[in-house]
Amino acid sequence: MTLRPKIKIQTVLNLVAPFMGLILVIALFSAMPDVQSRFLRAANLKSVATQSVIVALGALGMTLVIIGGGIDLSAASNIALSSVIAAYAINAGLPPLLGLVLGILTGGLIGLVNGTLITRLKLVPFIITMGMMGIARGAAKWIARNQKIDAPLTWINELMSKSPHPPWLVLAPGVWLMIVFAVVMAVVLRYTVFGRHIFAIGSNEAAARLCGVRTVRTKILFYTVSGLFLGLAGVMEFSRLTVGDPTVAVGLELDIIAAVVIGGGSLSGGEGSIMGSMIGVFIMAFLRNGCTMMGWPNYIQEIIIGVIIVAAVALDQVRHRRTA
Amino acid sequence: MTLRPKIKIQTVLNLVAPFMGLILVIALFSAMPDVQSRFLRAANLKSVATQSVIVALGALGMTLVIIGGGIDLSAASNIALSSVIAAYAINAGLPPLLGLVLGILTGGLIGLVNGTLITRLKLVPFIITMGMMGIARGAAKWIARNQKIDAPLTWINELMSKSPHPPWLVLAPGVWLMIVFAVVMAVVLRYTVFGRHIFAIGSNEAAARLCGVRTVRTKILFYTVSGLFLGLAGVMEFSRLTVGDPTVAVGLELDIIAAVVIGGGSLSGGEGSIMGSMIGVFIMAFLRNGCTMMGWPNYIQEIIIGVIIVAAVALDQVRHRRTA
Amino acid sequence: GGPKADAPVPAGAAAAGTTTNAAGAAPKTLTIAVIPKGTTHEFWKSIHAGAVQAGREMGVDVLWKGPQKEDDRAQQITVVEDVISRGVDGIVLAPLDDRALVRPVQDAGREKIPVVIMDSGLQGKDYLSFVATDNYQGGILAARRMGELLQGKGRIFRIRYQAGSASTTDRENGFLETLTKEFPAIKVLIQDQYAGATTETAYQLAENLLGRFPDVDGVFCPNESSTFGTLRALQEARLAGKVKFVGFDSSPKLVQALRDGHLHGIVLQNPVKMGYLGVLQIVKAIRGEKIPERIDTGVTLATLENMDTPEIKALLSPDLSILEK
Amino acid sequence: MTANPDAAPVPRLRGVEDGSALEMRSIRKQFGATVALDDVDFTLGRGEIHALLGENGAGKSTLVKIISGAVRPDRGVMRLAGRPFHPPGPLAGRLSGISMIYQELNLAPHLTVEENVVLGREASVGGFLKRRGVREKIRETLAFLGHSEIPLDVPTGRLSVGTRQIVEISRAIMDRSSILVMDEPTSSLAREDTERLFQVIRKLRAEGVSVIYISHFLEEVREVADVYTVLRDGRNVGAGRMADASFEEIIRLMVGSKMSDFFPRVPREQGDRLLALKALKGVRMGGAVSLEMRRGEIVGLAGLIGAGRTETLRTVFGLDATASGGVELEGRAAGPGRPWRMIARGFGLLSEDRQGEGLALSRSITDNVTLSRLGPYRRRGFLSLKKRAAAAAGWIAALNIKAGGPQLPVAGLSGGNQQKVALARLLHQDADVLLLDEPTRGIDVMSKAQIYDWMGRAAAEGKGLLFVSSYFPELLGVCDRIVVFHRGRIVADRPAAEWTDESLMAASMTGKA
Ligand SMILES: Nc1ncnc2c1ncn2[C@@H]1O[C@H](COP(=O)(O)OP(=O)(O)OP(=O)(O)O)[C@@H](O)[C@H]1O
Ligand SMILES: Nc1ncnc2c1ncn2[C@@H]1O[C@H](COP(=O)(O)OP(=O)(O)OP(=O)(O)O)[C@@H](O)[C@H]1O
Ligand SMILES: [Mg+2]
Ligand SMILES: [Mg+2]
Repeated sequence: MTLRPKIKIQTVLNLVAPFMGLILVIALFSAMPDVQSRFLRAANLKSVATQSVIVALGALGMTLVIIGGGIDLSAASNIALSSVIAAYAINAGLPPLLGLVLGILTGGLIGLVNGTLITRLKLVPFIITMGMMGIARGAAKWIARNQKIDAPLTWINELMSKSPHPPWLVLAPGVWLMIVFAVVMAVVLRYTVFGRHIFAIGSNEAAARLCGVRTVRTKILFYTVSGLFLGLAGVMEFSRLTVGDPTVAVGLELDIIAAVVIGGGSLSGGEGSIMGSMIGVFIMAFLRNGCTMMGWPNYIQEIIIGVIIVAAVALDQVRHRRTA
Repeated sequence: MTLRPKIKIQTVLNLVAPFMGLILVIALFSAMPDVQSRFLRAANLKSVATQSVIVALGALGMTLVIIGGGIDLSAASNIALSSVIAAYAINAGLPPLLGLVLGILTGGLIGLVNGTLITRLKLVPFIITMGMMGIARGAAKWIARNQKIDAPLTWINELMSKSPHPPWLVLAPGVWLMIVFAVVMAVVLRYTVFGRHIFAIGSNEAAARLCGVRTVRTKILFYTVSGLFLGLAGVMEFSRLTVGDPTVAVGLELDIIAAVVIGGGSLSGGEGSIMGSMIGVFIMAFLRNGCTMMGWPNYIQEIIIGVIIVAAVALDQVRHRRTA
Repeated sequence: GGPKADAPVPAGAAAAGTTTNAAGAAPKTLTIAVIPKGTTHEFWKSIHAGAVQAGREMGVDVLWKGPQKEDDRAQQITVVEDVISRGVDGIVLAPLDDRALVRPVQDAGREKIPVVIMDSGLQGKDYLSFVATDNYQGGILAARRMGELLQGKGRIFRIRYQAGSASTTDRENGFLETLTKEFPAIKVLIQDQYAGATTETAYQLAENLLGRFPDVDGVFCPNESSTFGTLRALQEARLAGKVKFVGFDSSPKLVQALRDGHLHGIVLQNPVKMGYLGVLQIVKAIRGEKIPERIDTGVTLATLENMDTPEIKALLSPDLSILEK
Repeated sequence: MTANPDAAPVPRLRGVEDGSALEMRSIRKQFGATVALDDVDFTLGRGEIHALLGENGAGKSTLVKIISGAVRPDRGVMRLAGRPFHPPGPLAGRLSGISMIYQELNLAPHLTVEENVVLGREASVGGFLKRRGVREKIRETLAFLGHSEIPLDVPTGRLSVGTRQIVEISRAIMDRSSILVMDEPTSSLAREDTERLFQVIRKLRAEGVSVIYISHFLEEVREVADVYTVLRDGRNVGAGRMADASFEEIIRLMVGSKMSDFFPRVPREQGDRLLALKALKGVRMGGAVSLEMRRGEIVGLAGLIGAGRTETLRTVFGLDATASGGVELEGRAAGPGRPWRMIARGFGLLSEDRQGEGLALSRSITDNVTLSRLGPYRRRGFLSLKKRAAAAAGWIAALNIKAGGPQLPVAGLSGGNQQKVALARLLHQDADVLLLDEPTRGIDVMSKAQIYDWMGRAAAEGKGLLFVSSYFPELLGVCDRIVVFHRGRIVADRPAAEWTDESLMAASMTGKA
């Protein structure tokens, strides 16, 4: 008798819970008299969506890596190097499409190297990718000769434009790419053997190996896929800035990791979801956007974001403990 | 017959192995014609020792945390906040000693909060300390009003002076502090119940708990001790800079973690040593020093350090696998 | 400082000592360390070019080495210490902090290594000469340009660079103080938001600010990265050209924006000259010549109208080809 | 209290006249929707050995975890030596004189044997460790258990499962507590070690220690226990004196029905030679092993702890590297290769270490059961989650796994039920050559019979089974042939009918057939 209504509330809670943090953040700023009227306007939402693309693409890959029990600290350097390579190629006169492909492949290559070293040298991903963080950043600066690379404007730079070319697109092509890839990766994680194997490896690698999962190959594969997404993120960064900047995105790896963890990814592996990570990305993006619109000083913003990260994960934990 | 000599070489290798990376780095630069004569001079060694103090103090605490299966991403922000607090106190006219104590206590307080949140909310240390990273950095900027704090010069600023006041000290007082605390912490880790329990918690927390180890208390304690060391590092940073700078040490947490891991600390807990971490600190310090003396561009330096991090850990891994 | 460090090394004495040494030993080329605040901004590339140029002309080696992390005070101290350890003949330093770098510079004095300061000031008198732009003056130029563009009224943003950066803070202050004094009818909507170190962070900041105040009339930015980030945000929001925009420092994209009318004024320093004069001064001092204590390298305003004059052109697109070899 | 006699006073029972050592009244514990214990009463007399019996998932481990303080009950009262007792955590339990061997291995792998044995009870002076005398005591205890060969300075992570269990037993008996709780302490011990353990337990009883003993080996229980309590579905369904009860009665109490044949025999014929190990030697193995197996044959591998059976299976399956020799499948060289390749060739392995490498504990039962064969649920590259869950539900029913549903994580299951999930995974994989390492570890009597039945049927289908067990009766009951390992080598190989419990024991210990 007394249990009935409780269970119903529980069900509703469970449905809403993953979005709770996001809803809270949006509600918070929508209630602020200063920005109320502008916060939820289409133009601002478009801005936030476009700003999220780079972190979101990174988070798609990072979700795989984290579910698989790994981590990638070289993510931000990878983005920088890929954007420099794309700019370099286009600046050297190659067709834009080739620049785009080269940028993505650069990212994939770094992922491949990460995965190969992690599996072959049997070193913890933290260290390998931390080393790679310096290597890729150094390489980016080297190739760009410590400068921004000024590539001529091409259609690539339209990918992140908030006023896209065929106006019926409404959102920037980059935003559409992000949505499409999020759906694709969500399906891959849930409905393919590759996806199930990533979960198994992250949960207990020894068990996965014993059950016939090709752990080495799967790990190399997911690091590579993650790298390709970072490469794409790099190209998007180039598209947005119109220059290849080797100093871009410093520290962004922590934002990407935070997004995945806020979205329920577990750093000990075996848990996480694309949906969750995307929510994490948008929580952070709306927070930044809202704080800036409010004109709050940056230090307040830093403090608030720190608090929200802890709170979001704590909330998620409480929910899990209840359902468990 | 054929085994004899092998075993002897093995024994020698095992004795030297922990120092291998360090020896390699020093040998490398001592062989460079450009800096050969100056690299191993007392003056340069003094420089390197002084430059290492801050990272070393941080690494002492981080070693405990990492052995205990945790991680502290807020380390660098903690250093910044502590240095700002010390500068603030001294600037406000408090006696320097009080400023020093306040700085250290600030660090300890952050550690205490980290430890309490991690054990009470049962959240992964990565997230709590990542949140704290933003919070402490924001607080530092807030307190310093987004500026550096120009405190009057006191004896505190002599702590990191390469020409120490009673000249018979030879090394800066900060260097002596570092040495003394390294010895103390090595003893604590090896010969006390507290140290033993840190290893047990990092190795298998559930087992430690079931065996009656007060896991919550021990964890809070080692996070606090680590925080105190970071506080001291912050005061040393203030001593070195002579100003309290809220933007100092950005990204230094990765250097500290890298030092511990290069020194054999395992991010999954249960492994690590003070000796190893100190070696890790000096490998990084000599690398930076050597690269700068050589006048190599920063990107080359970044790449080299990345490669060395991976190589040092790989070397250690190979050694472990052989002895295992 | 130590017992003897309080007495600054007299310029003549230091220089004379070094020269004697150099003369006494086999004829060895001098090595001058030039230490910028960072290595990746266009501004520092130009300083580098100027320094290399001077090095060529004077026949000295230039050791170019900045802190590994841009704008990190502690790392810059380390770099100064390390080049002292290496035993260079002179140091040209752009200090990241007017106070924190005092002690390393004193250390150099103790090792009889002369120091020239460039770009930003340093407390005390432990150096021979100070070669820099008057940053505050730069802010004044920008404010006057803004006032002129807006005809004395309107609503603007003052975007700041990074907390604790002295030269940009001077520019920001020069701008705001002049504006409030000379153009009281201009309302500054936002004056305390920091763009951060990279273009991307500046871009996001500007985008979010424009989201709230799409009808702003003018924007001021105090350095290249914040100017470029803001420019991208304005272009994206289709506000470039409509919003009056005054920035700082040059890069090819900013020159293009000036030409396109997206940017209405760039305050230019003369970094090539700064690097050149820095090295020139120190070599002169080592060779025993007397050098001035303060050299102002000047600020100039570039606009669409004057951008094709040879002087401005040289400042807008400095010749960096010397670095290629 | 060997380690530190002053730090933690243990309440001695001698003063309490005629009181029970421990009383539990109306204990209830619920995990989510699962009611693990429901209104359980339990009384432990002073100086008695009390067997706690029940099916997998009956609530035995939960009950003893409540005693030790590892789990807190939702409701109910406890009295220890007459005084109210509500331990807030395992430390309180240990300080009150309760020591416990948990069902799942409970060692810190990076710590040495010595460090693990004294963990949580380190002797100290002013915070500094006191080591003098401690090592001798540990050596004595190990020698007493017949394992003086275990080195004190080796990290326990490098020891085999059986050795680790000995270390845990040493830890528990070194405490000299007033109550000693053992949750399946012998699940990976050989007969010989079990005997020694019993001697120790009896000696402790003589000193007034009360022992709670959980085991699925009923003969063992009968041999050592004075009284018993049976749990079924979280309720106390009966208790009594061991001497007064028969097997049948106890089993009836446990499962609520009568038990049929314990070693069901499925008629089967032996076919062609299926598997041959050709002087196979792994990098960690003591010696080379040669062995043959036919289709339809169940070959038992007997031996003591560390005899090298586990390592042989792991080497065949490619989990450990091969030093020399090879494996032939139906006369053709088949490995060794990496596990995925061996699986493709029709091999399957069940690990003795279910938590370490048998199961992905944080994943669902479905994920675990289907992990090694996802093919059937894949259509055009995509998995049908519905079909997969249905298959898992089928296995839950077939092996009588007590679980809330196939979507729940394995971590929440009882030890025996986890073992069943691991077994279900192997059966679902449908391998030709099954390498079973202690497959019935922690599984209750009824389910064991069922698993033997499965094994028999697999053999009847023409598969071959290598069956490692430290429980000789099941080897004798199920196998066609039994080989005995001693120090890494096979020392005897005979049809099962020619072996007896005694001769197996003798061969295992002496290495002489
Ligand atoms: N992971 C390991 N690392 C190092 N040595 C091991 C490891 N596993 C087992 N050993 C050692 O190898 C020897 C053989 O152990 P193995 O596990 O094969 O024996 P077993 O017959 O299966 O007995 P049980 O598993 O019951 O202990 C033992 O001495 C054991 O200590
Ligand atoms: N941590 C937990 N979370 C959820 N359910 C649990 C947990 N621990 C135990 N259970 C449930 O409680 C019930 C009793 O489990 P318990 O481990 O006490 O059984 P057991 O009698 O020890 O069985 P076994 O003989 O298999 O070890 C089982 O249904 C189990 O699924
Ligand atoms: Mg159990
Ligand atoms: Mg075994």
